Amino acid sequence: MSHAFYIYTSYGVSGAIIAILCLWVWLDGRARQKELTALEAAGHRRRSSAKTQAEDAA
Amino acid sequence: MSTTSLVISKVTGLANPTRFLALAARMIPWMAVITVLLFAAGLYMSFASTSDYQQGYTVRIMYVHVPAAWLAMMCYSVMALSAIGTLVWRHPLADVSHKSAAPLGAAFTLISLITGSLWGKPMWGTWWVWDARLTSVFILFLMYLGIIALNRAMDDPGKAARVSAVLILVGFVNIPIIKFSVEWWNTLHQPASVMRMDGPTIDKAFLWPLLVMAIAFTMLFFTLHIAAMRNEILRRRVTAQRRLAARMAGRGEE
Amino acid sequence: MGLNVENLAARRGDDLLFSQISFELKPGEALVLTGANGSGKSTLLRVVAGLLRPEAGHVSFVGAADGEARPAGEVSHYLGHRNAMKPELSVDENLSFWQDFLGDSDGGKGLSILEAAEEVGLGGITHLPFGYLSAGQQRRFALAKLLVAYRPIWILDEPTAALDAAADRMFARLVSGHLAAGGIVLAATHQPLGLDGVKELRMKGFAGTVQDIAA
Amino acid sequence: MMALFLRDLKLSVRAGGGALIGVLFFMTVVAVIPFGVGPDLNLLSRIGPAIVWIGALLSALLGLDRLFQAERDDGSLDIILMQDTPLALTVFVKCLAHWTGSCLPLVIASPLLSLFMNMNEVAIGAVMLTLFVGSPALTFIGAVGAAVAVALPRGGLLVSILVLPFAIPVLIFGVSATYAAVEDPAPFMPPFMILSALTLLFAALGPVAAAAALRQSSD
Repeated sequence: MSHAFYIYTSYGVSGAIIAILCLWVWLDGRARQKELTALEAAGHRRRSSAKTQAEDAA
Repeated sequence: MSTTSLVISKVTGLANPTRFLALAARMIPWMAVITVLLFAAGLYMSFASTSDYQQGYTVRIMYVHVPAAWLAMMCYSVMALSAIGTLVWRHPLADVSHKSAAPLGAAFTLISLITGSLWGKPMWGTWWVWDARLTSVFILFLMYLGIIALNRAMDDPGKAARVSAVLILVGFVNIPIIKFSVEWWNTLHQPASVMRMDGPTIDKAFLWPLLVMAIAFTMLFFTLHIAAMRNEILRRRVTAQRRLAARMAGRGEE
Repeated sequence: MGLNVENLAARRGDDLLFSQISFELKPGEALVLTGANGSGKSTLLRVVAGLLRPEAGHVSFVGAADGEARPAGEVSHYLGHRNAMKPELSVDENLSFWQDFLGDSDGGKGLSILEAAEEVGLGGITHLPFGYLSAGQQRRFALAKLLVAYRPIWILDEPTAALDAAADRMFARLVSGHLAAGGIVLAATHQPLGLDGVKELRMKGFAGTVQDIAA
Repeated sequence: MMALFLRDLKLSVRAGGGALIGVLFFMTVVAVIPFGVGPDLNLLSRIGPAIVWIGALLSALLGLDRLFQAERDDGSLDIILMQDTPLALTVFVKCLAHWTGSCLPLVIASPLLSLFMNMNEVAIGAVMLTLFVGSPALTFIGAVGAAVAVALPRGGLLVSILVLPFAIPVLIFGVSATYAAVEDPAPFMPPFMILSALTLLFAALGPVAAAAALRQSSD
């Protein structure tokens, strides 16, 4: 096999691994960010609904 | 009452990570841009460079292989420093740091192993030999995977961080072995030619692209590391919020 | 029509826990098993569910639709001491798995996961991993599992363990709702369930050794 | 049934799942061999296929004991046993999920380890192919062992002891098919077909036997 094959494969594999790594970090960050905003939204909703319950009781 | 004080102590504990998150949000775009520019320059230089009379064009594999191998070791050193931070100062950011560095280290080690194989095949006629340098790097790879598995196996992040910090520090003996294996044992792998006491022996034509690529890889590592740390902090916040939500749900009933 | 239990006997080791137990439950009826620890309540429930082979007698269920007798276990929900939920998965994932896996029996339809969670009073937290919840919350979601797939018979072993007073009332409401819809409930407990008009079977425990039944 | 498959797959990838541990164990087992026999490349390439196969066999057994034990511990097994869907079918789906979650990563990792064993390209392909075809048989055999040992408190080791003798034929034909692909006179197809037949046989037999054992074990 020609040397070009080894060179391009090694660059290709390295590029692929780095791309997967970047993609993973990026997607992971986005998913966590989304979970956190969803949780915060749910938290607000619950707090307000708890308040209305308290008002009903009073 | 007790829950309020718990919340307050949690908030003070997170104060540092909060500052870190703000800093990370500002730094990551800049670092990403610098990394991309460095990679563009490095790749251009490495493909424009002349070939080695002995190794032919395959010397170009060096421009990814050597920086990746260098990062594999540097990442472990960063993890070892963070492990000291975990055990001595119990700093929450140190836990996050070594946990999020492990997958990055594993990836860079994998790159250096694969490119090394692809370089070894045309040069030595075999994909792999069990000599001291290659074996010790492979053990480094297994250690990274072991640390990842250990972190995943434990529920409590604080405890997981302390246990894996001990493991990281024990495993640090491997780093000098990797570094000096080519000098201590007679191996197929060529000795270091850049990082030497008496100055680099490598030709200037190869040195410049290699240096630029090394800096590019290092920047890439730090960018990814900071982003991964931010993800880890967010993950812990999600967990904390979820536990809080579970507690609140029970109280809402009464 | 209904659940038919005839001359049931079961043993643990060589000891006969009970024998000659017969009862019949029509749609809308409930039977509560009471008795001391070790009197064979759980064993009787497991025999009815088809998880243990009886020493003698048999259990059958005749459905409204086809009028054919079939093993009661296939048309039952069984809630044992453990909740049958995975702590690693979220409540939502757990419930939707059981919904898909169990499917509905003839003659009814399960609630959606959201509705079931609202029924047990924990509507907002189905996205949480099951392992994060307190024991009482976990038990409530185990009860929600009974709602997501329809089964005419509920077999409940100490259903109110780990539940507080409010959850006890919620449980009583669920059971009476199930009975009103023509379901059958068979429950073992050592505390009052707060249900009106249910039959009670007092288990005494130790009914002799295996030789007695052979003789 | 799809729900069961997806749930088991999810559980094997989630935190604490066995997928990563199995691959790590595989790599470690194969990596210690050169330290034992010495770094002689010719010797390594000769014993390589056998080493990779044995490593895969041991790692495939690693997570098997939890196959039914985890279901039993949280009470899910009772509910699964009560359903009118054939239990053998449920076991079959669980086996498939376990294979996808734990054995498929081993098959994917095997070329990397074969390189470490200095095997040539044909041998690497043959090892990967035989592992792909043969490893389901290991899971199906293991399911029987896991079902028998489900009620035992420390069944983990016992499962391996029970299962290993039955896995020997799979090992024999897997390794011999790999060698046949590399060495010229021996034909590749006969041992490979026997290996495929073994997998099909155990795919039919294993779930039925495991279902019978599970029925007996409930108390």
